[in-house]
Amino acid sequence: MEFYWLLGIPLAGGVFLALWGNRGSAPEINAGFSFLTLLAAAALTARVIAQGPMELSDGWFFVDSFNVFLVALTAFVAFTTSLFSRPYMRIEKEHGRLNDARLRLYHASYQIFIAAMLLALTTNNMGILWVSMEGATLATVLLVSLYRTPAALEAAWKYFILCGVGIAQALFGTVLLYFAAEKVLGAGGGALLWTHLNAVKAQLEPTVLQLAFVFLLVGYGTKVGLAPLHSWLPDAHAEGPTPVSAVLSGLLLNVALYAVMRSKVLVDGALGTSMAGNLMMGFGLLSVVLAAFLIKRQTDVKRMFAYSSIEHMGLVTFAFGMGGPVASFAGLLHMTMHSLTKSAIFFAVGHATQKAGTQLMDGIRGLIKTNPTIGWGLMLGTIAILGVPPFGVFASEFLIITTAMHEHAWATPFLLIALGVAFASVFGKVQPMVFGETELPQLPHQPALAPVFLHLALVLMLGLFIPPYLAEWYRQAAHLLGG
Amino acid sequence: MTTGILLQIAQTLLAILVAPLLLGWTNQCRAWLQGRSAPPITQPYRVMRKLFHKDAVIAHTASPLFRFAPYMVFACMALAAGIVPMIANDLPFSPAADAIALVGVFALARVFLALAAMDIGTSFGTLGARREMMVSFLAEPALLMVFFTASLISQSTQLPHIVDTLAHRQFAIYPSLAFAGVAFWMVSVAENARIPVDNPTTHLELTMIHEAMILEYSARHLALIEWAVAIKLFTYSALGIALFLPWGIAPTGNYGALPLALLALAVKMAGGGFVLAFMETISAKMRLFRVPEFLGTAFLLAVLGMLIHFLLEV
Amino acid sequence: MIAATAWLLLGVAGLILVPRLPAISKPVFLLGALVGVLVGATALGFLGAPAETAVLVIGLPDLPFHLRLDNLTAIFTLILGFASAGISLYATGYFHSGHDRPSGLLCLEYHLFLGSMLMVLLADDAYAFMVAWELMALSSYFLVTTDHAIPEIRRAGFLYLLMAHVGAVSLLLCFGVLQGGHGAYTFAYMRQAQMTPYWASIAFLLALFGFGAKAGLVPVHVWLPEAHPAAPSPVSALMSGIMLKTAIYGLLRVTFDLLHLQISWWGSLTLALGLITALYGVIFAAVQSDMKRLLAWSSIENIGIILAGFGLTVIFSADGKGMLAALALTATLYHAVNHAFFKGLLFVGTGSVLHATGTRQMGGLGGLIRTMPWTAWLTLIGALAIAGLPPLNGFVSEWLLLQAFLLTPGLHQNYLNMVIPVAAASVALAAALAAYVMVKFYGVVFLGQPRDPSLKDAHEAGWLQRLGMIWLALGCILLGLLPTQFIGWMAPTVKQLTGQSLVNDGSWLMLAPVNAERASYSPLIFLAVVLVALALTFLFVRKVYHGRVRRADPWDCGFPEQTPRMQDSAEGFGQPIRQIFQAFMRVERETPTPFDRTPHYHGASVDKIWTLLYLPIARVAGWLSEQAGRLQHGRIQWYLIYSFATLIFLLVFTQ
Amino acid sequence: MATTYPLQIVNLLAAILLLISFAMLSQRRVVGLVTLFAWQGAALASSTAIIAWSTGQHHLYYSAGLTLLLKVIAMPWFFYRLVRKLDINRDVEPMLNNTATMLIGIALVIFAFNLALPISQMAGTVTRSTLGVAMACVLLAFLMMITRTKALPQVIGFLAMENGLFFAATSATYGMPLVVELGVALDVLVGVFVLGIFFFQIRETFDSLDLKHMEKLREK
Repeated sequence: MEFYWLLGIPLAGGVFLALWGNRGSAPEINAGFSFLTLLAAAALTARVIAQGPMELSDGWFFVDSFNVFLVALTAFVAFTTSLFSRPYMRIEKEHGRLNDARLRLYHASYQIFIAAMLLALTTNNMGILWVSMEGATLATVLLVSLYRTPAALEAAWKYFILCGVGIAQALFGTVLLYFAAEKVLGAGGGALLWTHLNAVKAQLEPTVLQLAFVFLLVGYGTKVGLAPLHSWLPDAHAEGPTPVSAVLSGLLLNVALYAVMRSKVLVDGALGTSMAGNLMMGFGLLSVVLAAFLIKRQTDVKRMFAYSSIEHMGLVTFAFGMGGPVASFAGLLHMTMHSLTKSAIFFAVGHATQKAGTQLMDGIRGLIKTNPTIGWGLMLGTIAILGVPPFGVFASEFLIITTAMHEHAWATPFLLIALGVAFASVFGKVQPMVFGETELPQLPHQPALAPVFLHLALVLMLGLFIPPYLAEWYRQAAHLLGG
Repeated sequence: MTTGILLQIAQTLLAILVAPLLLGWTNQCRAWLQGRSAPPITQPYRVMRKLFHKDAVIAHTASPLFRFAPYMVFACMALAAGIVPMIANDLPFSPAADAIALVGVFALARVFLALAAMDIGTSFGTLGARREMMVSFLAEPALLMVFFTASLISQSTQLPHIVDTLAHRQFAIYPSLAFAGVAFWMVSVAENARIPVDNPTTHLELTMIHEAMILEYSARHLALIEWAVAIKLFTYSALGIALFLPWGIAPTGNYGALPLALLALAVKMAGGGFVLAFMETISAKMRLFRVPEFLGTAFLLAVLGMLIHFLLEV
Repeated sequence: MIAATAWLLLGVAGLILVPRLPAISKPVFLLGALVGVLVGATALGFLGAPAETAVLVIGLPDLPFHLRLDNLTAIFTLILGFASAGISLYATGYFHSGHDRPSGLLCLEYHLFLGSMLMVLLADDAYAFMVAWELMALSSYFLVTTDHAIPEIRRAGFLYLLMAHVGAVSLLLCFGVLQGGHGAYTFAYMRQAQMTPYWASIAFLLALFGFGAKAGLVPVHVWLPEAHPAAPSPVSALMSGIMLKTAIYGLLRVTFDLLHLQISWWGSLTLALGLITALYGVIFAAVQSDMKRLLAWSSIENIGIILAGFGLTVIFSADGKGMLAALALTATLYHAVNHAFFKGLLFVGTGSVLHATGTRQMGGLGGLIRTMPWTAWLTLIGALAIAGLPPLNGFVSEWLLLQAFLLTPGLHQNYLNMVIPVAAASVALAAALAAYVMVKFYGVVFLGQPRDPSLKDAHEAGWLQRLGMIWLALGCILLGLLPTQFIGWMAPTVKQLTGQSLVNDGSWLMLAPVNAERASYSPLIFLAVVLVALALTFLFVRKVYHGRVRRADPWDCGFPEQTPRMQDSAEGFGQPIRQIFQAFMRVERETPTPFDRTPHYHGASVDKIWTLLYLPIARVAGWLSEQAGRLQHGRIQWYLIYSFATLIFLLVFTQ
Repeated sequence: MATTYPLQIVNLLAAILLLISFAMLSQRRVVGLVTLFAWQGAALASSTAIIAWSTGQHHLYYSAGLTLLLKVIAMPWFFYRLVRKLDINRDVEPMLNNTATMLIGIALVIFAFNLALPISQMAGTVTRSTLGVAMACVLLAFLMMITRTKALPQVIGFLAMENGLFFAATSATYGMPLVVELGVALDVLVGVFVLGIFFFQIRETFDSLDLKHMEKLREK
């Protein structure tokens, strides 16, 4: 039952807000729906903890340890983001950048976007997975272009076309998958159900699956933001409203990677080689290195953190590519940490840019003087995302790098260089924003920083202590993903 | 043991008391060589007595450090004189401070003198301190390297053991010691503020090193410093003798050899003083920034001596 | 562990309470000092006992934090406890106001820093170690940037954290090698792992780089002279005196404990790097005009000497000469302990000066011995100790190290025999230069006449600060006078690492490593003789003659308009060194013209490594980033081509 | 191998699809492009219907109907309106000249056929050889998107790609499960709707649908 609530609430929220969303309390309604979604997700999670993996609705939906933690994460970040967006969007409105109609669009799309992501995570059908991924893209395109500035439109257009083309490749991959599955499972809906496919993966035709995986990887990889398919990502993150950047970076990328991983499990089973892993390692490494060097050039704070997302997704992809229990575990952990940390950073950045009235980092100075909480939030968030302990990002980087050193020593110099360059670039740019003298004004509304510190506290906790049941999830999921 | 301590005290006192004599002798030799009429050999004693009787004049700005330093320098030199074997090898003090510690003692005295020089806050004092430290930072390691060469030969850093090995064991020719000897000569010239590094009789601000440091001292403080300088020269001479011409120093327990040792020391010292005067007469003082080159050469020679030891003598 | 928690709790308590009750700040720091003494005492009591282990609940799922207290940990904990006690005592009186950071936060960071250092020493698995290690860097980074309104301090902090992080990644890779592919990250497992010399060497090099970056090994030292001066003085003292030692600890831990073999060339490499570091550091210390910068460079020198000793230990150890390795290791550890005390003392001393005068530039100081006698005399002890003068502690460790060098002829490799004399000469040179540096430091800051009239009003440090300095000075003196006792305490540690402990052939009075015939040194007798001679001379002069004194103006050379500004400045004092070692540095100078009404002089000696190594790296990174930027040039068609090309490439590639 | 008439017709339609793809690649006018797109849709719908008829897969009729409705009637009509309303029926300047584009196109077709060859041989459906054609259509549409510098032709390229995919689905596997088909169709519909909004927004902001105005977001 929880499960239907989980999908139904955001969907209903979307419809409700689309119809009645231009009233003043829309932000609160939005947060309320997000909270209900979070409750449903928590209930579902509790049930999965209690009862183990389950199939629902005759196998149309499927919840196991891998996706349930992503569901929980998605619902959680969606909720905190809605809290953050409440004052943020108010201030935007007061600055005259948005009007009621657009806010209605924003709130409705936000809920639908969440619904699409939750559907993508829980569906058992590879085709529906595709459909909901595309749906999530469509829901966010209009969010990216919300400000209707030339830059926002350009970003949204690029986002739409590049992701559309990318995801079309994924559809082709799905067709090929179905093509292979059909011969084993027979035609009809069952042939695209992941659980069925997973059961017979060893019998699937390797040549077809190899081809399918290339298309799926290029397709979903575009959404993950893997270099060189990442070109849409910095634009979309930088030009959209900050809450949207937060959920794009913190959630959508994860969901896309989730799709890749579901495909990889099947392909690995069919091929019995490490082809898929090698491809992912290559993409991951390229993303990490390229993003690190691109970060160095940034002047726009959101764009910089967008590149940082590419870097981290690259790292996760690299970890999943390596495979093995430790690396997969680390990859999952890193996904979680990145979501929490990056969205916290975007929250802090959002208020910082509102204060300064610009996204250019040269214009943001000395946050710690006039608004210590924003300043410390940004500083700690940055430190966390750069992989400094005791924050959790370090825990996963620790596992990834030490494993890489042993299994793929050739890759470590690249990682070393990339992490060094990224650290120097990001930290060198954030430090003057946080420290130093300033003349920035105060914000008209009290900023919502509870989400920032909530996220950071979680990240800090997970860096020092991972609760046993959570660790058990991770372990099961890691086992699922690659032994 | 008791005789050892007595001998130790006697030797130390001897060095302290006789030291100005060597200074007087060197000055006399120099005067002769330069065709001047010489002051009496006891002139340093007379100068010191006069100074002790005078009232000390101290700058308003002087701190206690300034008044403490001369005593400290004197005490250090007395200790140094007690470590180096001069007439006998039987020195109960010497295990307390070996060759490395000896270098440390010299350094301690120098640092105090340099700090005292800076205490008044005139440009001369700091100028002297700076130049003194510049000279010493090259001279000190060179001296250490000289000791190292000798230590490597004798397997010990204790001076009595070194002397014992060099003088009382089977005679051997050590080429490494030749290099060390030259280096030692250069170092001692620098450390004792003699020509060509420094001129003990000048007060020309462009060139003076040691004298610039003690410019503000007067009366008993100056006397103590002058005395310490004399002891330092004496100790260095004794060191040179102990390392390179050790024959004649009485071995442990052999008190009968003492008179002979005393005589040998007197002769060697007199010779050394003459050579010093001679060298000072034939050479001119160097420009200040030639000094690092001069001492750099000494340092290199000392290191070379060690290398040669490894190459030829092991 | 309890102590670490105590420190942490103090910090948190400070964070919460201090903003409300400013009066509470003092007791918190005082308690911190007390905890320090307790930690030190515990470690002291532990020495020689078998290792104790503990496992905490926190950590990674399969890897909770493992802790272990063995002799190596204990000796460094000893340094941490006792040295930090003095510094905390000092800090009690130092931190009240005048910083950009709220004092509650400062209190938290300070104690977090102490706690994380203790955790570094106690950690017994790679994850706990790395967490503590980076926490240490992080908390000290925040302490460094306390006065963040000043751009140089921000720059220093950035450079510091960057280098710390790069070093940490290198350490991470090192542990990656050590873990042996089984995901076994506890040190207990690593100790048993067998490794080929090739991989062991890689691990060692990574460790050397990682720990070297923290210790300030040339050429990865550039952060140190920036960060140490930027921090508040007690923090500089902690960083320089103790934090750098954790890097030495790590290197010892990895090389002698976790790796089961040592290779001779590791030692030669470290020795060479250490000596280069020592000389480089001391030369630059000599030309500095900022007193804390000078001390920071001097820390680089001392770390160089410690690493040289470490290198020698490895050489002896790899050669199977356990006894000599023990000697070299004792010297290394002794110097590490010494440095904690005298550098801590000097840094807090400059802290008092800074507090009283508001400037770090030596050109604006002078004559403070008259207004701040306590600080001046106590700092003198530190200065003499660091200059390696007997009978203080600096001399003991240098003496031991030189003895170790003198014992090298027994080595099997002949080339090492050739190199060692040169190495010994470098150590001697560094020591002599250190004396130069300290005369400059002390003379310019405390002696002479005040270069600025306002210095006449400089106030003496408070009694708590004085107490802190006395504690540290006492450490210097005791370490100098009772070496046999301290070496006895180090013996279990030395035995743990090298298999042998140093035999003292002399009595408690006489330090005689290896055998008494070879070498011996007794600081107590030394001191006694000097004191007796001093007393006798004094009595002699007073009794036989008199003690009359007249005061007068200093001699003005016939030029009556002398001003204090005509004394040697710091630049002037360093000028000979600059002239002699010009090849190593780039000298930037602005000299006034003869007609300048308000003449102004500015001179700086810039580290050439910065322009030779770091700027090119930055340029290469910039160039690469420019190339990467070209990919992202805005046309959607090109982006589509990337996707297309990727697709085609993969399709071809996987066929 | 005996080929039945329906199969021959499907093969013919596949060839027509490919031909239209080439034609679109070289077509310079927007209205022409829309027309070609409509024809492609028509070919697709009829091939789907024939496959449905010959194999008795009833759900394919729905697919065919949807295709007819969406891609032959609704979208072309919408595009025509758009072209008229926004007055953008001008020559489309491609990035690359026609000859070069064609050459690359031919190379792509050969590549796609080669790629599909091993897979086609193991297909269980009667229309297996059309997989290569479908893949070629996808790649050609991709190429078309790359070479066009105006927004509308790019979108048409995107939809042509969708057509290729759809053709792959029907010909190689007799269509995806119905839910998926419906979902895809919904997505396409919403996508086109969003695009329509977009066109107006872009037009409003930039006064043109030329993509060269949209090259501002870049690394300096």
